[in-house]
Amino acid sequence: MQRIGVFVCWCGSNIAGTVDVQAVSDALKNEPGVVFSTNYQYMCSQAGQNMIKDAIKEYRLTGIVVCSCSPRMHEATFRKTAQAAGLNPYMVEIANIREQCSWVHKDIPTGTEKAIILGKAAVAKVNLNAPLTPGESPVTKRALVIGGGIAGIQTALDIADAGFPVDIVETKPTIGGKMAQLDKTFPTLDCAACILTPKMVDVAQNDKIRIFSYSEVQEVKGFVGNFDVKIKKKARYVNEDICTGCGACTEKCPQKNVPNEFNLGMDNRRAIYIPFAQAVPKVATIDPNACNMLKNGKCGVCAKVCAAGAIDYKQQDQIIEEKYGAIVVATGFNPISMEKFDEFAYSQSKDVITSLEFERLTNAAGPTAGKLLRPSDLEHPHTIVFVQCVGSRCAACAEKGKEYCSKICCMYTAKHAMLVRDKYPDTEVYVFYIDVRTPGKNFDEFYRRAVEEYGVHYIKGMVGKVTPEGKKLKVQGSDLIMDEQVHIDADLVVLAAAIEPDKSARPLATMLTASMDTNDFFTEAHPKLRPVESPTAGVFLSGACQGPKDIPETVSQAGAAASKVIGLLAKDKLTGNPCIASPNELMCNGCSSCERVCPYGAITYVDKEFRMPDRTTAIRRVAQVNPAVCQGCGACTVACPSGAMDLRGFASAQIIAEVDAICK
Amino acid sequence: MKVSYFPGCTLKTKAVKLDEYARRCAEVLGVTLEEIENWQCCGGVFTTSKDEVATKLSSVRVLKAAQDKEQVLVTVCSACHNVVKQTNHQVQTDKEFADKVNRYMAAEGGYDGTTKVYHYLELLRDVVGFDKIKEKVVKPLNGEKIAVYYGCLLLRPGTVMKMDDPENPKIIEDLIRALGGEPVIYNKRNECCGGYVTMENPAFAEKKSQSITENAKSFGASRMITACPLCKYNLEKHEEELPVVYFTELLAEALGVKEDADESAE
Amino acid sequence: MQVNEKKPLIVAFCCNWCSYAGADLAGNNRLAYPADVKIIRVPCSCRVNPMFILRAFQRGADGVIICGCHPGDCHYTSGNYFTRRRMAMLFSMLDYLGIEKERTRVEWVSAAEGAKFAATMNDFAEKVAALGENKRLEDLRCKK
Amino acid sequence: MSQQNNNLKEELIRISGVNPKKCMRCGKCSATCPAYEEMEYHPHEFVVMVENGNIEPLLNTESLYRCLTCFACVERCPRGVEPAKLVEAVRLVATRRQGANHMKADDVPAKLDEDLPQQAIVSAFRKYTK
Amino acid sequence: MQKITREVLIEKAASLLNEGVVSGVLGWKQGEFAYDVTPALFTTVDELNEQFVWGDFCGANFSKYLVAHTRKTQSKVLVFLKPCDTYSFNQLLTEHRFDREKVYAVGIPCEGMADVSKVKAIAGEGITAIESTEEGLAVTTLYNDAPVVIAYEDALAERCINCKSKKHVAYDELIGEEGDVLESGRFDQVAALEAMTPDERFAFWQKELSKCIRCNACRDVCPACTCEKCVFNNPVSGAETKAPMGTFEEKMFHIIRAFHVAGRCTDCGECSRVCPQDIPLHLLNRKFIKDINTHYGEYQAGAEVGSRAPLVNYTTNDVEPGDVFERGEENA
Repeated sequence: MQRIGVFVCWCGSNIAGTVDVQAVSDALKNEPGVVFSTNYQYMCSQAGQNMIKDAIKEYRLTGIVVCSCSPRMHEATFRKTAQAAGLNPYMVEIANIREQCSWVHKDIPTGTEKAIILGKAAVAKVNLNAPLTPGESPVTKRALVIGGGIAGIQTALDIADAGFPVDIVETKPTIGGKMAQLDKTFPTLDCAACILTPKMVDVAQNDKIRIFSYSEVQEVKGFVGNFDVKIKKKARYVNEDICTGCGACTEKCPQKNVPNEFNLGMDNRRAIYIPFAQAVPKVATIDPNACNMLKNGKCGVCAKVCAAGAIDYKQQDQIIEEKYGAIVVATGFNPISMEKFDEFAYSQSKDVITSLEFERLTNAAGPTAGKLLRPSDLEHPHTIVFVQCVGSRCAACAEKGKEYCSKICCMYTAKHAMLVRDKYPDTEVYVFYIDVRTPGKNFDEFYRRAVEEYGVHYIKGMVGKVTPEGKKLKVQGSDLIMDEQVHIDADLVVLAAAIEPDKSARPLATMLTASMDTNDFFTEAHPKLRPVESPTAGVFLSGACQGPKDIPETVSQAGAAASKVIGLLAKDKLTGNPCIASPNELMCNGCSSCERVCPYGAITYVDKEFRMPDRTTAIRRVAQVNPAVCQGCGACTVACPSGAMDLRGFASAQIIAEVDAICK
Repeated sequence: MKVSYFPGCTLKTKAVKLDEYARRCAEVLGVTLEEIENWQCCGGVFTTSKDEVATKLSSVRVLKAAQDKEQVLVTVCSACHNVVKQTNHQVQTDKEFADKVNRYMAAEGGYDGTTKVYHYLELLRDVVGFDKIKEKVVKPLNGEKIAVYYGCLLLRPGTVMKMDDPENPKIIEDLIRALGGEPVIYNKRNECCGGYVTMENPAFAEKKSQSITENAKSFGASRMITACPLCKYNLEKHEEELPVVYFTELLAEALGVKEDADESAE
Repeated sequence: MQVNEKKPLIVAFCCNWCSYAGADLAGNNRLAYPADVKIIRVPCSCRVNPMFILRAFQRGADGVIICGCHPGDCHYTSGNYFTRRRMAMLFSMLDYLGIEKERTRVEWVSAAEGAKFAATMNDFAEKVAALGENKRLEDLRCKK
Repeated sequence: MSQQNNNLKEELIRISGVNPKKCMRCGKCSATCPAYEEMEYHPHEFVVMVENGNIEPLLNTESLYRCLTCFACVERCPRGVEPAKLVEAVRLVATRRQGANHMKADDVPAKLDEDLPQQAIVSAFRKYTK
Repeated sequence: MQKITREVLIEKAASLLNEGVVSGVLGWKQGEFAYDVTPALFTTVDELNEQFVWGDFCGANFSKYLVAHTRKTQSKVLVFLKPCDTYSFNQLLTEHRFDREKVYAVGIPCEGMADVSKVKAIAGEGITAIESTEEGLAVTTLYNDAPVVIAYEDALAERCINCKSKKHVAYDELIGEEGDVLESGRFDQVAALEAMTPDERFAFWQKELSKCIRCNACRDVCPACTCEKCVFNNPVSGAETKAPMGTFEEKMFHIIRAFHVAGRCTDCGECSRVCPQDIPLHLLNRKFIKDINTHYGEYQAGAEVGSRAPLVNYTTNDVEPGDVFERGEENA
C-alpha cells in the first residue's frame, strides 16, 4: 500500500478564486492510500517545495499528488522536489486544477467538485505508480555521414570542428556531389567550384575526417549512440595510399569511349579515370565494365605508366566495420528520367537537354570548355527555350513525374537565362513557366533582373510539343496571358527536370528503420520543430534527401544536423525516457503486431525458452523493447492483442484507475 | 491460334485492302482471324461522357461475342480499336455504366468486361512475336526509310490503350526493323491528322496532315505507313511526294503475299 | 441537495503534445466549457485502448472523446493515424450495436487551438446532454 | 464575374467525370492542342469557364466542333484534368438540345469525295449530332 | 455430403505415419452423439481406423491446435485443412504462432458442413443416429421409427451457405480438386442490420447478447484467440470478468473480443458454430471485415502469409472516425 501525500495549491487566487482548496484537501484526505493532505498558497515556491519535502520525510510518503497548474508547467519542478527528498521522481502525479478547472469554470461549487474528482483520479493513479529509473547507454563518439555532396561535406566539417571524428561514405569515386557539376550559383552568381572545392580540400586535410569514397553502406545494426555499420569499399583497382593523382594513366589508357558520367555522357572518359581535376580523393579509379585488362586480361597499360606502382588489378571489395554514435543521411537528389516526357523530344534530339546538362555545357571544365554550343552540331544556339516544371507538380502521372514542386528550378532557370543573355546578347531566351516561385533572400530581385536587365522573355504557359525538324526544334506552347498558342523555332531546348531522391535512399531507409514519405524523401521527426532529425533516434537528415533544397538551405540544414549530432556525441551516456513500453514476456504471443505500429523500430523479437503451465518447456518468440530507442507513444500497447505490452508511467491499470475514479 | 476479329465498316468498303492484307498475313503467321458474326459499326469515335450508353452498345456486343467464343478480340483499324478498347475499359471501371449496359443487354446475356482487346499490331508483337515475323520475311524492305504514323487513336489515352509509351512509341518501328526497313523517328508521328473535321473544314485537315508529312520527309522518309483509313485519306490527299500505305500492306509485301491479296481484293 | 437532473459525465482522453496543451491554452485564455468534461492525459492518442472507452461507459460515463494531434502532426509521427483507424472501427461497431453515435467522438486539436478545444467540448457536452443518461452502455453492477 | 450556371456546371462535371478544380493553370492542354487556331475557346478556357459556371458562351461556340478528340490534352495534362472530356460533355449538352444538330444528313452529300472513308462520316455524325 | 471419403483420408494419414513423415495426425473423432465430433490427435494407424471420422459434422478448424501441439514435439504433425481452415493457418503463420516446419498440411475439399441446430429444428431432439445418404441426412431419433431425411441444403450451416472460398491458400499436399475464391453474400446480414434504426439494432443485440452465458467457448475455439494469456483472464488488464450480471458486461466482452481479432479474423465462423446459445457472433466479426473492406480496401486475413493487418497499418488520407457513420447511412 502506498503512503500518499496530497498538496493542493491555491496559486494565489488563480485556483483558490474558483475552487475551495480547503474542501479539496479535506476530501482527498479520505482517499485510499492518502496519509497526508494539505493546501498552500504557492506550492511551486521555495516554501511550498519545502513543505512537500518535509512531508515526504515526516510521513514516509511513497507517492505524492500535487493539485496545481498543468503538468506541462511544473511537473518537472515537483519531480525534482520529490527527488531532493529521496522519493523517486516518477512517484509524482499532478492534478491539473488550474488550466483545466479553475480557469474554465466559473462558480465555486462546480470548480470544487471537479477539482476533487481530478484529485481523486491522480490519487488513484499514484496508487499504481512504480518507481522508474531511466535507462542509460554509452555513446560512441564518432559520426557517420552518408553522402559526400555539399550537405555531407558541411555536416562532416562542422562535426569535426567540434572535435569528433567523422567518416563520410560516398558511392562515387570523389566527394563533391551535384554542386561540383554546377557552373554558377544563384542568386549571387559565384562559381560553384570556387566555393565548393576549398571545402572539399578542408575535408581531405581534416585529420578528424575519413573519406570512404567509391563505397556504400551495407548494413546498419544497433541504435542511437551505438550503431554498428558495415561499409563496403568497392575495389577501384588503384591503391589509394600510393596513387598521386598525376593522371598519367588516364591519358594513356587506350579505352577512350566510355561515357563520362561527370559530364552526363556528353563527352567520353577513359576506362581509368579521375572524375574531375579537383576530385577528392584525387586518385584514379578503374571502371571494371570498360577496362580490357579486367575484362579479358589484355592491356595493362596503366600499370606500365604508373610511376608510383599504384595499379592493382587484383584488388577486392573490402568490408569495413565501424561503430558510430550518430548517423547523418545526406544522400541527395537526381533529376528524374526524361524518357516518359517525349513530347519534348528529349530522346529524339541531342539539342533537347536537361538543366543539369546545361550546367555542364556552360562550365569551363565541361565538354565544350564553357562555350555554349549545342550538342548536335556544336553550333552556337541563337534561340533557347527553357521549359519549367517538367515532371514537377505532376499529379496525373505517378509513374512519370512527381507531385511536388522541385523548388530549385525557377531560380536556376533564371540563372541560366541570365547567364546566356549576359555572355551572348545575340541569343534570344524564352522561359515557359507555370508560376515563378522565388521565396528566398534576394531571389525575386534576381529573377526580375533576368527579365528587366537581361531581357529574358518569360511566357506564362507550358510547352505542349517540341518537334525536331531540320536544324530547328519547333516549340509549340501556350501564352496564357496573350491567350495564344506560340510557336518558336529554337536551337536548344532546356528542360527543368523534376528532382527526386537518390535511388540509394530507399534501401538505406530500410537499413536505418528511418521512415520515408511516398516520394522516398526521408521524414523528419517533426515537420516544424525537429526538421533535421529522423524519427529514428540517432539518425539525422541533411540536404535534399529530406526534400528539394537549394544550396543555402542545404548548408544551413547541414549545420543544424551537425549541431544535433554534436549535442548527442557530447554526452557520455544517454539517459532515456523511463516512460517506455515494456512487454510481459509471459503473456507475449510474438505476433509482431507491436513491431508493425512502432514508428521507431524499437521492437525486436527473440526466441526464449519458457516453462509452460503444464510444466513442460517451450521455445517462444517474444518481443523486446530497446529502451534507448522507444519514445513511449504507446501505439504498441493497443496493437497488442494479449495486453502483454504496457507503457511505464501510463500503464493500462493506471489509466483504468483514473477512468474509474472519474466515473465513480 | 484462333482469334475473334472485328474489321469495322471502312474495312469493308474504302479500306478493303487493309483488311485483306491483314487476313493474308495472319494466315502466313499461323493466326486465324474469325470474323464476328453480325457485327455493327463501332461509331468511329468514342464518346467519353459517362451518360452515353446506347452509342456504345455495338462495341459491347462485339466484346460479348468474343467472350462467348473465349477468344481475344482483334481489330486493325485504329478508330475501331480505340472505340472498342475504351468501351471495354469503361465497362471494367465504371460500375454504373456497366449496370446500364447490362440492362440493355439483358436479353443477350450480360457482359462483364473480361474480353481482351488486341490491336493487330499487339497481336504481332505479343502473340506472334517480331522475331518469328522476321523469320517469315521473304522480301525484306532492304533498309527502306519508313515513317510510321501512329496518329492519336492507337496510343491515347495511354492509361487505357496501353499499347506503348504514348509519347515515344516503338511498336511499329520494331515491326519495320523486323521487316528489314529502317524506321524514321520524327516527333509528329503522334500528332492528329485532322480526323473527321476534314468533312467540315478540309483546309484545316490539310494543314495538319501536311505538317506531319513535312516533318517525316525532313528526316528522309520514302514511305509513310498508318493503321487508320481516315488518317491515310487525310495524309495522302494533298501529298504528292510521300506515298502513304497501310502497315499491313508493308507486312504483306515483306511476307510475299501482297500480290495474292491485291487480286482477291479487286 | 438532491439534483433531479443528472449532469452528464464526459471523459476526454487528450494527447500530451497537442490536445492536452490545447486544453491548457483554453484555460490560459479563460475559455469556458462545462465542468462535466474530465480530461485524462495520455502520451499519444494511440495510447487509448478501446477498453478504456468501454470501461468509462460501463462505469457510467455519458460520452467519451479522444483528442489528438492533427493527422500528419503527431509527435510520434504516426500514432494518430492508428488512432484514426482504431476509433473509426470501434465507433462504427458501437453504432452497429445500436449505441448512440453522438456519445463518441474523435477530434484533432493542436496545441494552438485552445478555442477549438473549448468549442469542441461545449458542442460535445451539449450533444451528449441532449441524449440524456447513458442507459445502453452502463453496467448496473458497477454503479453506485 | 459573369453569370453562373451551377446546374449546368454540375451536370457537365457529372457526365464528363472531370474535376476542373484539379487544373493548375499551366496551359499545357492548349499548348498541345492541334486545333488551337481554329478555336474561339481553347481547352484551358473550357476548364476554367466550367469551373466558374460560365457555360453559355461555350454552348454556342464553334470550338465545340473543332476539337478532334485526339486526346493530346488528356495525355499531357500534368494534373489529370482531361480537358477533352469536358469539351465532349459541353458538346453533348449543346447537341442534345432540340434541333441543335450541328450537321444534317442533307449536308453530307456535298461534303463527300470518292476516297472519303465511311469512318469519317459516322464519326462526324456521332460528334456533331444527337 | 462430402465428396472425399473417410477412407481416402485415413489412407493418406496412415501412409504418412508409416513412412515416418509425421508422428501424429490432427483429425476428427466421434463424440458422444452422432453430431458431436471432436478434434483428436491420432498417433497410430489402428487409432485412425477405429476412431477417425469424416463427414458433415466435421466443422472443427484445427489451425489453432498447431500452436500448442508444435511446441510439444520435435516431429511433424499432419493436419487436415478445409479451405476456410487454411486462411486461419496462414494468419497464425503471419503472427509467428507455430513452426511451419513441424506441420504437414493436407488440404481437403469441403462441400459445406451441417448445422446441428438446423437438424434438430427439423428432426427434433433425441437424435440417436445420423447417416449421410444420397438424398440427404437421414436422422434417427428416440421419437421416430423411420429416419427423417433432411436435404443437405436445409441443414447447411450459415457460414457454409455464405462460403467465401473453396480455394486452399496453404497446404503441402492437396487431396481432390482445387476450388476458387467465391463471391458470397456473407455481408448481406450485416448490411441488413446497418439498414435498421439504432433502436432496432440495439434491441437485436440486446436480445442476442443477453443470451450469453460467458462460457468462453467462442474465445476458446477462435483461431485468432491464441493469446498466451487472455485479457479476460488477466487481473491487470482491467477487463477480467467472471459471470455476466449487468446489461453491458457481455457486450463489453464481445466488443473487445471482436476488436482484438479485427483485421486478423479470417471469418472461419467457428465462434458461431460452437456457441451453445446460438448467438450470431460472426455478425460482429463481419461488421469489422466489411468496414475494413469499405474504408481501407479489400483485405482477407490469411489470404497470404506476412500481409499487414489493416489495424496495424494506415494511409495518410484514411476516413475520419466521424465520417464512418455518415457513409454507413448513405449505404443504408
